[in-house]
Amino acid sequence: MSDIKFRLKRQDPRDKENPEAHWEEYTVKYEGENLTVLEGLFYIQESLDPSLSFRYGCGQSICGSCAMYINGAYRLACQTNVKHLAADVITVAPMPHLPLIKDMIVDMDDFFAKYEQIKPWLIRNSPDPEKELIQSAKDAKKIEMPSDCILCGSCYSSCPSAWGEENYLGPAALLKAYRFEVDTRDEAGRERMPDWDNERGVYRCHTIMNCVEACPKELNPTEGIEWLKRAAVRRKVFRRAK
Amino acid sequence: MKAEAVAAHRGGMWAWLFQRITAILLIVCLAIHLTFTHLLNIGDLGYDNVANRLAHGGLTAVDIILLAAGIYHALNGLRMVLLDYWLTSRVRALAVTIFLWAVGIAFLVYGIWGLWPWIGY
Amino acid sequence: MSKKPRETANVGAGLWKATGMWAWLLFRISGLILVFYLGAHIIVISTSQFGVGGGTFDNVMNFLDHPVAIVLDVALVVAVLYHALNGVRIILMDLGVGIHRHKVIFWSAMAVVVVCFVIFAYVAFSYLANDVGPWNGALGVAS
Amino acid sequence: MIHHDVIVVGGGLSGLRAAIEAKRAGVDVAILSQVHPCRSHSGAAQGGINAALGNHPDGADDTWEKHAFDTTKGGDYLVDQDAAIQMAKDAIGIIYEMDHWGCLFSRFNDGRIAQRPFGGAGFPRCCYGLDKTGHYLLHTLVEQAYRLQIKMYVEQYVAKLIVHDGVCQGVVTYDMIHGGFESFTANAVVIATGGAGRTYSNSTNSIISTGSGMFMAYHAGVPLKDMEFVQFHPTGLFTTNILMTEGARGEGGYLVNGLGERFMEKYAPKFMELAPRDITARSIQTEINEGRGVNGQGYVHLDLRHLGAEKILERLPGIRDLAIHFEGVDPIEEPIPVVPSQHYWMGGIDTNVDGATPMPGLYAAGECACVSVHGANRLGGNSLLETIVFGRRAGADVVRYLETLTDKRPNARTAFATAQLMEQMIDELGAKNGTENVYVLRAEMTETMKEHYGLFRDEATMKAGIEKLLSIKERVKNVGLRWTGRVFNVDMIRTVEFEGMVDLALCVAEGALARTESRGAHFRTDHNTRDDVNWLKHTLAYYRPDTPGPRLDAKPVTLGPFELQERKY
Repeated sequence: MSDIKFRLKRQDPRDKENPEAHWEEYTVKYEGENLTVLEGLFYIQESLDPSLSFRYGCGQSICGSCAMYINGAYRLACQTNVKHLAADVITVAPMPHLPLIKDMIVDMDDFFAKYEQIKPWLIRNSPDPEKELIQSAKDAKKIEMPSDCILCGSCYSSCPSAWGEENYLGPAALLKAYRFEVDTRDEAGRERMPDWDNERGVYRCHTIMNCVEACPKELNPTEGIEWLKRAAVRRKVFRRAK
Repeated sequence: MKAEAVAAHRGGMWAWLFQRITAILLIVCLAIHLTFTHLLNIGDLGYDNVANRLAHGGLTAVDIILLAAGIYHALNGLRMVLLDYWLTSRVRALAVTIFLWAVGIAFLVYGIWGLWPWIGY
Repeated sequence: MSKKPRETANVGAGLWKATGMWAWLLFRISGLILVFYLGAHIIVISTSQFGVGGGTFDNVMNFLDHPVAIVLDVALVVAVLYHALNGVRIILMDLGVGIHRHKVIFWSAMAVVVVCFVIFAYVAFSYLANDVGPWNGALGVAS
Repeated sequence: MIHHDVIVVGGGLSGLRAAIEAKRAGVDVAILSQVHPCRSHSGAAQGGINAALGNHPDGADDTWEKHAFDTTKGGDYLVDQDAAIQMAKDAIGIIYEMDHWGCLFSRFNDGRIAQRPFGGAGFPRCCYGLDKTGHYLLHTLVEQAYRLQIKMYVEQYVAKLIVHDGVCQGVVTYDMIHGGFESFTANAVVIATGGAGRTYSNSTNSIISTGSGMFMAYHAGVPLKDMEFVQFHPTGLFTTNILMTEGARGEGGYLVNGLGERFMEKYAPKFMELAPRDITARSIQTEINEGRGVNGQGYVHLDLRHLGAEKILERLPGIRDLAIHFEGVDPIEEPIPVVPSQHYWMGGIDTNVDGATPMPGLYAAGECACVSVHGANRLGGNSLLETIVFGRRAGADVVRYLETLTDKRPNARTAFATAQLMEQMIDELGAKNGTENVYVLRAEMTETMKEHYGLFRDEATMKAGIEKLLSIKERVKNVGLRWTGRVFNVDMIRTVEFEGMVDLALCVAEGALARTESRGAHFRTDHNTRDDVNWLKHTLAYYRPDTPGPRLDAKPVTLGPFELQERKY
């Protein structure tokens, strides 16, 4: 194996001399079989350009820090092996459609504000039992998919509904709402509902499915959002509890 | 994002649900409408011809449902597009919604008026 | 929370290779076309109120028999069929059907679009060629 | 300058739990973290969390006493038994509480929380959520933190403690988003920054697990306890050292050497693959060293194929994904190549059972602290438990501490001066024309730790290791800052934290050299038995600003109801 070219989108809006976005190329040492994009970025930061900024966390695709736009797709840099990209040049850009802070760092404040907006916690009204709450294995299975979300923001960045409308809650927050509404232990009833049963909530989703394409954990936010829409009908039209 | 802006927008389920209901009505009624107007009678569209066809009360009903459902579906669809791009404030969204309802009702009345010569033929 | 300037340099990036993205975009465009068509259609129909014995209406209808209008009609049929069948796909997803197989359903819906379109185009173009429809008067409706 | 009553440094499980406990008592508490709390390394934990619920049919008569005993025995009796008992007692309530907060747990058919067997435990008592238990627990606590509206300052790299008259009064942080240093004053500080796994090159830990909290406290004069005990997980992926959970063996996975033998029957005939981690890891390393690795290479196989696709997909989907993404191996079809990898830091900041350190106002909880419940070797499933149990206890004790304080106004001048000091240090680093590359030194250090302080240690290699570490420590002085921009300066963080990492490495090295016995994870080929007469005691390491290595001291182990016996599995 020989060296490999990385093409990085660089921008420091607060740099007075060069605030504009520009592309820079680096040659990264690529000797062994395996090189992840994150390792490549570390190589650049350590050996070629110390001014490169990017987020990193676990390096094992569970923390959700390093979601980037790599070779035309949303990917976790740590999880992406360059050999699987089958490309001569690795193009890395920050996640598009989000406010930029520097280089690969995007502003996630809105993302988390929206996450907070849907009351992402279990709401219970009845007193807790002494032991665990009984939940069937089948019901526990229902919350597995939405619980696996790592809040990397790929879906939020990829959603055309969120591009045009800054107040749309976005797939990740709505998936979180689904995670709790579908949980048999949750007793929110109508308490959480106004936050997602809302023109800025589930009804802004047009089942474009970009979030499903983008999700590096291969989750399906749309499935959750559609469930919520049906839940709204069940509750408001048929007066059901869940 | 402004939390208040999100909180200010309540509801939306009925609009969404009616969009689906009208969609289904449209598919059924449109299939009937197109079959009778364009497949079975192509080339013969004329005042008397239409009048003959609409003498079957069922087809008149289909056309009126089509008109009402079509207007709702179209204008609500338009509203969806607008909401995606610039109706961020609740006041603006409400104003546009009311305006579109007015336009829709006007078109419905106008459309029925347009069909009237045949209904009373 | 203050409104932050959105990055502009990257707009346009996204998942333009994704099926669902194109499906939605075409859905939206066809929808907007149909909104304007609906308005135009209502206005055309309302000409029944003008002229003696529907004269204006017949004139308009004759004018719309022009080949260009018929080609436009066929294009309109494409928009209607696409919008309708993609709409069916969306309603299926709303019902929880095929969320994990939305692409298969999309292409199946597109197959139905093609079949329906072929029927319509055949009728329309044979009318253009022969000035007569294949099933003219088939149901005994007076001509 | 920003003031909060309590500042929690680190947003992992223990930090969040401490903050939640304090907030519930009505205290003004803030979390400072280098990453958003949901990105903490706690989320990478896979296997599960121990509690003697007795839900498993084979473990119906399990009790917290047995849990405490297993913990003590697993820790080779270097465990403070009062702490182990406390943890085992609290465990049961902790699990129910997490369940009531909505954490996802896998379930038995009757709807109760499922439990699986885990290494070194006499009963199946490990509660789990698939193989992503840490992720589910972490997100549950993040959610609770949002519910209680705990103030979170994210992407704040905490660089230094503010100490006034021997009392901890806050921290100075590097604000990565806005650039620049900020001082946060507080009446109490809880350090919960996790382990220092990244001082080893073969670590399963997050890249952010650099032990920053540990060396921050160490530099402020707080002793570090039992630093020589570093756990190696038996099964990390061969190329990337990413963790393959012990749950894989708990579900019935085999360890197979190059000859196709289940070699664990030689080393732990009764427990087989589910022997404690130190024993399993050494067994694997012995196989590899004696040339019985797969294909003569330095790894053995973790074979899950006989479990069947259905069980793997249902119980272990996460490690399957990891194996596919990072090793290119699908466990359903192929065995996974694994090697022992640095995993956990038994030692840490010296605290009592309530998380209090010897310094007033300073608390520590989680992996960065050493209570010590893990002694010389931690049992799988006890780390998640420790973080939550002692996070909660620290949070509660902080509240009690605040009530005893008469003067609740931290000294603003000291806070300001400490921030100034950091600014100055960065300016000096930036002005310096560095002749050494910090990343070259880092690679040398992590490699030294792996080679010289790994599974098998002996005097000669350890002495050579100390020589290397001392020379690295000397060369750190010639390191400069290559980029002086202030916004999200990754280079600055990685440069500044390096010297502290070397100090931690030296604590490990000196402690290991001094301890002339083999106990738990610390195994010496030249002293291969346990020496309870001379070494049944904790090591304390104190920072000496003028000398490179630490000053070592000892502290007695708290014994209790469990008699010392030989460890056999």
